[in-house]
Amino acid sequence: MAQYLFLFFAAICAGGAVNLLIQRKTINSALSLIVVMGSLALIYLLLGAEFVAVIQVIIYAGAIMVLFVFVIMLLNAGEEEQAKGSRVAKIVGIPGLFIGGIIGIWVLLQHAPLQKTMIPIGALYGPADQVGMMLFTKYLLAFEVTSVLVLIAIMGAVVLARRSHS
Amino acid sequence: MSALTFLIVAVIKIVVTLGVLLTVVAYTVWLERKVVGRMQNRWGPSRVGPFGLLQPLADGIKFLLKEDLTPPYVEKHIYLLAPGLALIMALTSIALVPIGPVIHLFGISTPVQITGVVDSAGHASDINIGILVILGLTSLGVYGIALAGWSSNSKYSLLGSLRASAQMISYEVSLGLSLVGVLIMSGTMSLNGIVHAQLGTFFQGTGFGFIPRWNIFQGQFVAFFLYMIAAFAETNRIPFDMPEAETELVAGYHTEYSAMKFAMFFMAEYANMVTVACIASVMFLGGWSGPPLPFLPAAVQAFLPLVWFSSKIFFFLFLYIWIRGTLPRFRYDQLMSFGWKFLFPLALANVIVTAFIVAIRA
Amino acid sequence: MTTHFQPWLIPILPLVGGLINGLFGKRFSKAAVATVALFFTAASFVVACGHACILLNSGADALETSYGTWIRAGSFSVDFGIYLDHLSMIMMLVVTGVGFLIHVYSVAYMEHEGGYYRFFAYLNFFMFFMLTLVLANNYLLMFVGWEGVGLASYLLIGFFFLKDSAANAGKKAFITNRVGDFGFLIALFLLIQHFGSLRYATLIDITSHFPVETAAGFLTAIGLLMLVGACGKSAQIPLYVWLPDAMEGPTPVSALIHAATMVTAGVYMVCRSNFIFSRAPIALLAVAIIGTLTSFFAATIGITQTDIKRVLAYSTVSQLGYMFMAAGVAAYSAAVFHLMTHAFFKALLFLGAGSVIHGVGGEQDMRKMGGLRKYMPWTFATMTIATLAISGIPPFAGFFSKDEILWQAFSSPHGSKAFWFLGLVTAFMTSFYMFRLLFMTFFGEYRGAQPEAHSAHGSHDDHGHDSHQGSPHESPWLMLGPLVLLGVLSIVGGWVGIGHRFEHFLDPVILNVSADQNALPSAEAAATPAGGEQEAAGGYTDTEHLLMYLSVVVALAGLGLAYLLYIKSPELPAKIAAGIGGLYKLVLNKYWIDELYGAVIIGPLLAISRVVLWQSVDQKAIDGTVNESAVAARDVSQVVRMQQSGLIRSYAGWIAVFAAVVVAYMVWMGTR
Amino acid sequence: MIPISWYLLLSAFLFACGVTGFLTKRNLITLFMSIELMLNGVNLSFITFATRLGTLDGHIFVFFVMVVAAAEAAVGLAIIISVYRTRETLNVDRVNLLKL
Repeated sequence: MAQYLFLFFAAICAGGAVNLLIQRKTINSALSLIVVMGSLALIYLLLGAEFVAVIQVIIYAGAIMVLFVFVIMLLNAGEEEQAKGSRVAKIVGIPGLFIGGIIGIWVLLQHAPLQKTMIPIGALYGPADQVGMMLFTKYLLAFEVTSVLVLIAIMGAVVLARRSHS
Repeated sequence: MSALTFLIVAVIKIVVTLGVLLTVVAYTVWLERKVVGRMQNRWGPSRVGPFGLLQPLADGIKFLLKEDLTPPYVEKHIYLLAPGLALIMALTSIALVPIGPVIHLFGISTPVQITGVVDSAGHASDINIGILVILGLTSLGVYGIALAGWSSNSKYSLLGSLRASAQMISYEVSLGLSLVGVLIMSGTMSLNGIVHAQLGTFFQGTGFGFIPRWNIFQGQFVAFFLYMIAAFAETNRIPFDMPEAETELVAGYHTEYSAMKFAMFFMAEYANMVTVACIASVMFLGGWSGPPLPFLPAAVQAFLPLVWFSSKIFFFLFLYIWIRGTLPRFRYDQLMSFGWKFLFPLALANVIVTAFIVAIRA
Repeated sequence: MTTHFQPWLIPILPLVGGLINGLFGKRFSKAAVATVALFFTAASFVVACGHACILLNSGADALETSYGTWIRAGSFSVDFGIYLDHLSMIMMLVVTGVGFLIHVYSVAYMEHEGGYYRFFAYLNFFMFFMLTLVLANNYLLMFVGWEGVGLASYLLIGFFFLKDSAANAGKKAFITNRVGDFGFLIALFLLIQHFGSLRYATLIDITSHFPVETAAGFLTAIGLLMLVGACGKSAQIPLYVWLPDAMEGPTPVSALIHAATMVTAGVYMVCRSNFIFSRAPIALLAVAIIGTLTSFFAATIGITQTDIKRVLAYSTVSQLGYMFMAAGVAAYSAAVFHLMTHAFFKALLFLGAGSVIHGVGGEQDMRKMGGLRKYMPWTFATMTIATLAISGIPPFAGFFSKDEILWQAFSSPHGSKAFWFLGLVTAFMTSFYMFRLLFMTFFGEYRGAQPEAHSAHGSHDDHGHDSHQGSPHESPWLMLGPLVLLGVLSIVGGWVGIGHRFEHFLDPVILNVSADQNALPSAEAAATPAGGEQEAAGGYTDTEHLLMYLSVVVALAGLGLAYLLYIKSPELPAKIAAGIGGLYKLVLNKYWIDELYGAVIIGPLLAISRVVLWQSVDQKAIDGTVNESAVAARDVSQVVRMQQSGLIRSYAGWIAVFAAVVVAYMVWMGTR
Repeated sequence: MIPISWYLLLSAFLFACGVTGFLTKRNLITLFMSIELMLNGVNLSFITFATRLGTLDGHIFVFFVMVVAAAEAAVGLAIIISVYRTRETLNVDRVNLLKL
């Protein structure tokens, strides 16, 4: 059961990722990315990380991607004009990608412990309260720093996006 | 219970709830037209059936039968996708709302809540991050509108959806923050748990024993008003209906839509209203709980929760309509500055204060 | 310590005034600026008097308080501390008192100058630093004040900084002082090295266990180095050259800083360090010699000068020489006594001169004055008093202190007839050139420029008296007031010294060393028994009487000679000058000392800096390195920058490739 | 029961897709989305290992990654907007003034 669920969502996920690459229209890429994120959230649920799953939906799908879509709409970024890809990319990139992928798969599949360790379904590893507890005790400093970072980001965004009235 | 019965029960619950929800949606439209009509010294719908009670039906038929035209130069797929997205997101949220306590029918006991189950001890339990899930769904609801506006390739729609997405993103923040207070007080994110946290009454034994321990009475009234305002903005209702400001942008994001697709947006909007009403009543007014009425017979007692719940929903819907009949529309910049400079700080303050109080109590 | 004992107020008050004026003075009216400056100075004076009383009533030798640690390094630590004993008390009273009077004077004197607030801010800062110097309880804090007054004097000398001569004079003073300060600093380092502390009290009791150094030891070294510092600050040979030029500053500044207070810092320092000097006879001798020579030497120059302020400057140098002589013969209290009286009458002289300059509209050349007696009677009267005082004619202040010094030089165990004789000659010359000044300025008839030809106007001491051109005039009362007060002081100021009373006044400071046997007895300690047996005779021995009369006679002789040359037959001086042409030229040009220094020290220094430091080291070595490295960097980047295509994706490609390489490596390492 | 390597494969795949997208696409926004894709791939492996090790640190990391991604998106998109204003294009190959 769980395998099938996983494979199902993983397929959606991978499909979305690939679609992101092949789509020419930015908006479609964005939508497929949303799909990827949604299915990832479900995979997180399979992994028992419910909190992260929901956060994934709220922040990634709900906020970041909305921002993307918003900008796409704002700039009306339609077709991406197709230029001939640089030769280097074709010569080095594609084979490199293949080799890398093969190596990766090979390693992951050959690595016995990875194969053996199974992850049960249903057990909740990431209840919100525990995550919050850690966030505010062990990782408090990082948390605060991040909040400062966000503040700076907000200000930076405002400054950058504001039309410069001389 | 066996997986099969579980499945059956779930399906039944889904069907019933959805049916009820859609009916409520339909009749909310009727109610709105009626009430606003009265407020404006008109009769409102009165031709079709007694008091125009059949009006929604007629509307539905009309929508179905009208020509469903797709303008040229639209982004076809997205244009088709958008309304469905909007409606689905709107309807899904209801699945998490605890409508009533555990009921026992034909030897099967289950809470009146689609995502609710009964644990071994016979208590109702549900997703323990339900409220977050709802927030996630509402945040996804933006796409419907945004894509609709963009895909229909018309300046009015685009403007409408731009406004809509900006507005919804902005007010989502305050919305979420206004709920944090409640979450802190009840210490759980499961809607069911929140409702249970609000059972019982204050001043046991005194003359005021009837006052229920609703969060709104526990100092969350600020949060309550914040939530209501933000929710109005989320649902693009007056006075926040920029996205479909008919006086400026013909009909905003759904200008290019017609027939059933338009109906879907329409339903989505009202479904959202209902969802908001549900969440408001669950978070602040104790959901299906209410002041005890011991003098009633047991048979009636069994139905009290549903009565309470539905009456609260009705109250909120009426509030929606009432305000629509009362308030003018914001200007866009006013809307933004209000959201960011007033609601947001206030929500933050509320969170902080609540946290302090709870911390001190503990 | 009672709560009334708040000595820190004394220096801080002027600082506050200075800060207020310095920061906001630009917006104030002149009246406001003056008020602020005067108020804080007066306040400081009052507080000082109060603390003097506290000290005298307490009967303690010294009151010391610390306001927290300033520097701590290992065992060595320095406090913000105040050390109030009779010595610092006198200094503090002189500084605040005379300072206050001069402030009052300046209010009128500087009225027509630009940068009014600047002037008073500087003056107040000077007061602050001077008081820090005087009241410090350790050498380092004293050094702070020491440098501070140096700075203040630099700023005030160069007050008319638009005038090259003023700016240069300021620089000269500053740099010359650096030489002295260098010596002083090394002395401080030696102190730290040998005693591990700079606190007076500590040093006093540590040194009390040291025997007197008959041969040169480190105490001697310290003493000599301190002497170098003192020479710089107090304009002694060979570092006196800056003082005459310092007259470029406004006259009140010359009065306050370059006559009454700052230049006496050196004397103060020597007296303060008596516990060292009294164990280093060689250093002491050096002090005496330098002092005597300076006083004699400066006096000779003073005779020939015609610029009124320069005459006074040289007489200052000479009087300082006196004080050093006194200190050098271990007659510290005599030195301080003379310091005090000198502060009175020299300040008076400068202020008088200022008043004169003010009166004749900026003229400083005495040959262009004369006959001012009728125009400015008050100035004349006060100047006369001062002149009598400085010439050492009884019963004026100078007589007592000077006579004291001469007597000590004659009788003290460290003294010698030579000192006494040179001192006497100096006294003669002093009275001569002082009366010369007096006669040239106030007697005869006015030789100044006429109204229409006011050429020299404002050339020296930038003085805008455009209000009243023409005939000389008396100065306003705001200026005369201080003159009169100082006049009174320079009459009575010396009477405290009748019958060796003053010597013993400083005993607490001096005796605490001479008390222990292994130190040299200070002059007073030696003199006391001598005076003791003769108390009946007014505390003076016969020899002393003899010397006393002698000095008076000498002074009168100087007066007479001046009268002869400048009243009776004014043509004589030119004749004499012609007669002894070479010598006269030599003296007139101040022995060409400045030129000598210029040739021997400054010239080579400049040459070295230009050729070696600037042209070879700086331009070739340093700039060369920088430029070359820059060039190298450019050449390298010429090649490397080809990589920078501006295409993000190519960069990303490189990153990806190398990341892939790293991953592949790690995988490889991991799988084998 | 799902072998952990499946998750890791998926995450690797997502990451690879992100890289490829970044290298091949020309539209600034798409590049940006590719980066997000990479981040998601990383997140997945974080969560996987967190679950496998039974600790929550992985979740925390994901949390931070998300926050940073949000900040990055805000600033990045603002930059994109201003780039578009000045250069009238979103093609990265046209935005190549910063060279030589």
